[in-house]
Amino acid sequence: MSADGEFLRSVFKSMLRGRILENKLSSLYKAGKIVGGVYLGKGQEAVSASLGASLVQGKDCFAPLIRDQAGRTAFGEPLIDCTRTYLGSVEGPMKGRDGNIHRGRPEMGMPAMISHLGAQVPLIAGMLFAKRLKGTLDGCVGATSVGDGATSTGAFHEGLNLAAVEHLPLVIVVANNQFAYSTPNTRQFACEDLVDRAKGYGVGGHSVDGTDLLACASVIGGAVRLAREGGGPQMVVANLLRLGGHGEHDDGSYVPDSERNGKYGRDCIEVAIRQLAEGGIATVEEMAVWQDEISEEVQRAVAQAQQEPLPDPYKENWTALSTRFPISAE
Amino acid sequence: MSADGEFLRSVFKSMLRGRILENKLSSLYKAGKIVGGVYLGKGQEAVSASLGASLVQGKDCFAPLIRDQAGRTAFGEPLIDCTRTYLGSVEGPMKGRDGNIHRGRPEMGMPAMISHLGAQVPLIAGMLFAKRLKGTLDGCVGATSVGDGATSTGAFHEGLNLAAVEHLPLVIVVANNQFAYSTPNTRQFACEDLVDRAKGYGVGGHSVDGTDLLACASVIGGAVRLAREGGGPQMVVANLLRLGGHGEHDDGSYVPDSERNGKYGRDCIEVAIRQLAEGGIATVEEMAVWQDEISEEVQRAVAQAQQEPLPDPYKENWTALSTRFPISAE
Amino acid sequence: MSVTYIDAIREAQETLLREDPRVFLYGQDISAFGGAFKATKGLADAFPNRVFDCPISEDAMIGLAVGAAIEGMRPIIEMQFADFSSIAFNQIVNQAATHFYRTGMPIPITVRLPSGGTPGSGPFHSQSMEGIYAQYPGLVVVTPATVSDAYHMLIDSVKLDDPVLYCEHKFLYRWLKSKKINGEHLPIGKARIARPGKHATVVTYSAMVHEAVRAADRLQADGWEIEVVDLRSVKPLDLDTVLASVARTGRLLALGEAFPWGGVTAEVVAKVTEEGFHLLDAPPQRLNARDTPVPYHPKLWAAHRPTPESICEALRKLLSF
Amino acid sequence: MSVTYIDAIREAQETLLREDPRVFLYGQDISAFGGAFKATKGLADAFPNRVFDCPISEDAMIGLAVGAAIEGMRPIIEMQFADFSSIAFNQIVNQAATHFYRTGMPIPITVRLPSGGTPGSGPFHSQSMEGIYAQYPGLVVVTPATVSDAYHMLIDSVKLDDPVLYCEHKFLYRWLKSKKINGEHLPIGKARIARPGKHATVVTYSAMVHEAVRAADRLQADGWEIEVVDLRSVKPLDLDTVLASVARTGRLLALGEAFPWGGVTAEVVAKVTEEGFHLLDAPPQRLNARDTPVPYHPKLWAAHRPTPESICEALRKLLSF
Ligand SMILES: Cc1ncc(C[n+]2csc(CCOP(=O)(O)OP(=O)(O)O)c2C)c(N)n1
Ligand SMILES: Cc1ncc(C[n+]2csc(CCOP(=O)(O)OP(=O)(O)O)c2C)c(N)n1
Ligand SMILES: [Mg+2]
Ligand SMILES: [Mg+2]
Repeated sequence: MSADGEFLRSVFKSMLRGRILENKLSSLYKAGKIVGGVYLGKGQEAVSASLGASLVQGKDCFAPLIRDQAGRTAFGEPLIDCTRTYLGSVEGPMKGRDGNIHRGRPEMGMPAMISHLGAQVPLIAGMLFAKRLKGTLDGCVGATSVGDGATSTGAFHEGLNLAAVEHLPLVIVVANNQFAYSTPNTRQFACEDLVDRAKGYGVGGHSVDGTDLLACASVIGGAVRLAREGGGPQMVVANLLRLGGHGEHDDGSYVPDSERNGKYGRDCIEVAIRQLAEGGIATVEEMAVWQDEISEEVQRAVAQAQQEPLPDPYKENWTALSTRFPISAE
Repeated sequence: MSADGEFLRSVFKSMLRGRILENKLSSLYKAGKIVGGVYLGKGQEAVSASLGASLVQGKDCFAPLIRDQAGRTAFGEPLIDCTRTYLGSVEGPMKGRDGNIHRGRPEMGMPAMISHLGAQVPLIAGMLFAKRLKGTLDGCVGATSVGDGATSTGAFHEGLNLAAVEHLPLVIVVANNQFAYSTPNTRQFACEDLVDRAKGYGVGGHSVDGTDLLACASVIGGAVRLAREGGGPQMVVANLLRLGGHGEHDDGSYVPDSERNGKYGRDCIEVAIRQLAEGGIATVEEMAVWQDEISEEVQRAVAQAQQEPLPDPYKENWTALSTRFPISAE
Repeated sequence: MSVTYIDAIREAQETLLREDPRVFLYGQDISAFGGAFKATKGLADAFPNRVFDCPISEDAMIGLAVGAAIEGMRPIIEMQFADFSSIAFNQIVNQAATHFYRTGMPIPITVRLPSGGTPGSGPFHSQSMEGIYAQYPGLVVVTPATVSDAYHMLIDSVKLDDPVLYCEHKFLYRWLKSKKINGEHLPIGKARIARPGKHATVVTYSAMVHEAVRAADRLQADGWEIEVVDLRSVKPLDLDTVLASVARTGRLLALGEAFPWGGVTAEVVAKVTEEGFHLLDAPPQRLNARDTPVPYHPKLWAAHRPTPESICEALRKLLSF
Repeated sequence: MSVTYIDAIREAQETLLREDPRVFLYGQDISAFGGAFKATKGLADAFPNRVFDCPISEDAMIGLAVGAAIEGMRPIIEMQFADFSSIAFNQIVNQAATHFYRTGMPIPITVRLPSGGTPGSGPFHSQSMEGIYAQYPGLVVVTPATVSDAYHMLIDSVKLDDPVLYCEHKFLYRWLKSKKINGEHLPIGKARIARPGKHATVVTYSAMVHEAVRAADRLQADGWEIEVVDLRSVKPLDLDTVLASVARTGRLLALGEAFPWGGVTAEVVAKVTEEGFHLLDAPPQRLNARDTPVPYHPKLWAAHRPTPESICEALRKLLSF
C-alpha cells in the first residue's frame, strides 16, 4: 500500500468511527439516555477526518468543533471520552462539569471548546505562538474548524488576522454546510465564495468538495503540509451539506429539497466506499469488516460508560480556582 | 464653474477649515488650554473632506472618526461645536459629558462615536437599516471611516459583513495611514493590500492615494455615488500618512524618515492648492482669501467658546436614563 | 387553554409588531424558523419585513439596533442565549448605555436574554447576567417571573425610551403556565409581593421566585410564614417595597441564581442595611449559586443553584437568630 | 531617587521577564514604543522576542494568551485601557475563567487593566471594571493601591496559576511615589490596614485608599480616628481583616470609585452584615461614583467620583448614628 493509500484508509476508518459512534448517540438520544444536546457531524466526516488524520498528536494541536467527531477520532481521542461525556459518567474528561461537544484534553493538544463560535481560533494561534517562544514550533501545525456561520464572528476575524500577522502554521477549515442552524448562507455573508476571504487576510486559500474523500484528503492534507513547511496560515473552504438537523432536536426541515438533492447532498461515506473500492485502496469486504469492528468498539465504549458512576454533588470539588486562598505570605 | 469644479472647491474649503481649526487646537493644547486629548487629522483632510462633502446632511448619515475634522465640517458641523467641546464649554453638543473627537449630533445624522474602534460600523448600518424600514432609504448613503488599525477589530468585520448581507448603501473609508498609534501595518495585517478584503465581504473595493485631492474627490465621490445608486456597500482604502503624532502628546518619532519622505509624506493641502490652481479651479489668490476668512471664523469660534461657562456639577443632571423612575402604573 | 411563559413572550412581540410600526425583530434564526425557543414563531409570516434572521454577529446586532434606535425605531434583539451577549458586551455597555447621558438622545432598544440554568445546558447556555448589566448606568434590567409579567414587561420594556435587558428565564419557558394573561399589571420599577408572610422576607426574582415560594410552602408546615418579594426589575430596584416587607418581618434573605460574588443579592442586602438597618432583627442572609461555572450534568447543576432545600436551610438559619 | 507606581509596574515586568522564561508581554504599542503609559519602556530592547506589539484585537489577544497558557507560558497582556477589555470580555469570562473548572488545567494569564478616572479622560478611558470581573468564578481580581503593592502584586499575579485581572489605577501612575519598593509584602488575598483608627472603618481599594486617608486626616482635626482598610484584592476579598476592623470600630463605610449599583462596595457590605452584623453599631454606608458614565470635563469628573469632601460627609453621617 502506498503512503497515500495508507492515509486514505486511516481517514476512512475515522470517518466510519465517527459515523457509527454518532448513529449510536442518536439512538441513545431518542431513547432519552443522553445528558444534554446531541450535535452530529453526519455528512462532514470526510472533511473532519482528513483534517484530524493529517495532524500528529503529541506535536500538533487541534481545536475540534461541534461536527468533528471523525476528526477527534482521527487525532487520537479515545471513543470512551465521547461516550463517557454523553452518558454523564464522572470518569469523562470533563467529569460532568461540561458536556459532549465541549470536551477536550488540552494536555494532549486538543483544547476544550467553549460554545461561543470563533473563540477557538485565537486560542489555537496562542498555542502555536507559545510553541514558537519555546522553540518547539518547527514542523508543527495547529488546526481548527469553523462553520459558515462562525465566519461572521469577530473572534474568527481577529483570530485569523492575528495568526496571519504572526505567520503561524494555522490551518482553519471552514465547513461550509450552507446553513448556520436554520440560517442560509444568503443571510450570513454576501461574498461569492468564502475562499475569497483568504487573500484579504494574506493566508493561503483552498476550496474543496467536502463530500469527496479523495479531494478532501488531498486538499486538506495539502494545506496542512503547506502550513507545516512554513507557508503560514491556510484556510480551506469545504463545501458540503449537513445530513441532519442542527442537533438531534431539530429535523432540519428548512433545508430545501433542491439542496438535499443537489451536489452536496450525497453522503461522503458512500462516496468514500466507492472511491476506495474503485481505487483499489480497500475492498468492500474489508470495509465491511472495519464497520463491524468499529460497531463493537462503540458498543463496548457505550457499555463501559453506562456502568460508571455519575458525578456526585457531595463529592464535587466546588471551586473554579486552582489556587487555594488564603495563601500564606512567603 | 462646472459641477466638478464646485465640488472640488467645497472639498478644499473643508480641508482648509479642518487644517486651520486643528492648527489652532494644537496651539491651544500646547498652551494648556484644552480639556482632554487632541487628535488631529493633519494629512488626512483630502480623504475626510471628500467623504463629508459627498454626503447630504438631513438625508445621509455620517459617523466621523478621530481624524475627521475636515469631513465633519464638510458634512455641516458648525465650527463652534468643535471649539466648545475642546474648550469645555457647557454649551457644546456634549455639555462637557463627553469630549472632543467623541462629539456628535445624532439628530442631524452624525452619531457620537465611542472610543472603541470599529463600533460605529454596525451603528451606521443600523441607521440605514432603519431608513429602509421607514421607507426613506432611497437615494441615501451612510458613511464612516476607520483607520488601518481598526480593520483588525471584530466590530469592523461583523459590521461590514452585516451591511453586505443587508445590501445597505454603506461607504466605509479606510484611512490607511500606515500606523495605528505606534504600530506599523506589518504588525496589523498580513495581506498585500487592504482593498483585497472587499471581495471577501462581497462589497465594492476602491483604492486611492489619500494625498491627492483630485483622486480622492473622484474615487470617494464615486464610491458614494455607487452606494447611493444601489450598488451596496463600498470600501475605499485611502493610502496616506498621518502628518503628526497619534495625538498632540505624541511626537510620532517611530515613523521612519523613509516613510515621511516617501510618496505619502507630502501634504495633501499643498497638493490640493497646486491641483486647483493648475486646473483653473481656484486661483492662488482666491485660496489665500479663503484661508484668511477661515482663520477669522476659527478665531471667532474659539473666542466665543472661551467666554462660555464650564459645566457645573451642582447644576448637572446626574442621570443616565431618560425615564424617570418610579414610573406610575397606567 | 393555558398560556406559557414563552407564549407570553411571543404574544407580547406580536402585540408590539401590530401596534407599533417602529418595532422590528432582529436575531439569529428568528424569522421562518421562529427562534431557537420558538419565541417568534409565526411572526415573520404575519409581519413580513419586520422579523429578520441575522449573521452570527452579536456585536453588530446591537450596533445595528442602536443605529436603528437613533433613527426612531424600537428594535427587539433576540440573543440566542444570554451567554452570547458577552460578544455584544461592548455595544451594550458602552454604546447603548452611555448614549442618553452623552448626547441627550435615548436609545429605546430591548435585548432579550434567554437566561438561567436548565439541566444539561452547561456553562455557556445557562448564565444569569442581570447583575453584570445592572452595574452599568443607563441600562434597565428586568427579570419577569410570571406569565403575565413576561408579557407586560416586554411590552413596557419596548415602550421605555431607555435600553432594556429583558432577562427571560429558560426554565420557565414551558414549565410556567397561566390561565390567561392578566390585564392589570405593575409598571417596571415596582416589586411585587409574590407570597405574603410575617416571619421573614425572601427578596428574589425570576425563576427563583418559584423556588422561594416552594420553600415557603414547606416551612408553613412548621408554622413559619415567609414573605416572598419578586423584584420584577433588578434595575431599578424597588427598595420601598423591599423595606416595607422587611419592616413587617424583620428578617431578610436575598436569593438569586447568579454567581455568588456581588450581583443582585449583594445590592439588595447593601441597600436594605443602609436604609433599613433598624428594621432588621437578624443578620441579613444571601443565597446564590456556587462559585463555579454552571455545571453541565443535571446532578451537579441541581446542586449548583439554590433549591427549595437549600432555601429552607438558609431560612431556618435566618429564623434562628 | 523615588519610584512611581508606574515604575513599579515596569520593574515588576522586568523582574518577571528576567526570572521566568515562561513570561512574555503582548499588547498594543508595548514593544519599541513602550506602551501608551510607558509601562513596558525599554523591555523590548532588553528582552528581544519576549515583548510583542499586536493588532487592535482585544478578543484575540486574550484568546492567544489562553492558548499560550495551555502550552505552559505565563503571558502578561496589556489592555491599552481597562475600558477596551469590553471587547475581550468573552475570552476573559468564558474562556479563561472557566477553563480550570472545566478541564482541570489552570490558565495562568495576567491581564493588566489601566483603570479608573483621570481628568479629561471621559466615559471610555476611565472605567473601573473590577466589580464586573469579580462576579465571575475562576477569576482573581487585584487592585493595588501602593507602589510596593503595584510591584509585588504584579509579580504574585503572574505566579498564581489562575487568570488575574490586575487593575492598575492610572491616576496613581505618576502621582504616587515611594522611596523604594518594600521587600516585605502581603500575599494576594490579604487586606491591609492603611491607616489605623477606632471610630469607623473605611473599606476601600486602589486610588480611593488615598482619598480615604485624606478624608481621615481631615476628620482627625475633629477628634475622629478613622481606620482605612485597603482590600488589595477584591476577589478574593479578605473578610477576616475587614471584620476585625469593624469589630474595633463598630462602623463601616464601603468606598469605591466604580458605578453605584452592585460591585465591590455592595459585596463588602453584604459580607460584613451577613457575618458581622452584631459588630455594627450603625447602618453600614456605601459611597461610590455617580450613576452616570464617567464624565469627560474635569469639573464634572471631580464630582462624579468620591472626594475627600464627600467621604468626610459620608463618615460624619456614619459617626452620627
Ligand atoms: C457567538 C455565538 N452565537 C450564537 C451561538 C449559537 N449557535 C450555536 S451553533 C450555531 C450555528 C452555527 O452555524 P455554523 O457556524 O455554520 O456551524 P454548523 O452548525 O453549520 O456546523 C449557533 C447560531 C453560538 N454558539 N455562538
Ligand atoms: C478597541 C480599541 N482598542 C484600542 C483602542 C486604543 N486606540 C485608540 S486609537 C488607536 C490606534 C488607531 O489606529 P488606526 O485605526 O490606524 O487609526 P489612526 O489613529 O491611525 O487614524 C488605538 C490602539 C481603541 N480606541 N479601541
Ligand atoms: Mg453551517
Ligand atoms: Mg492608522
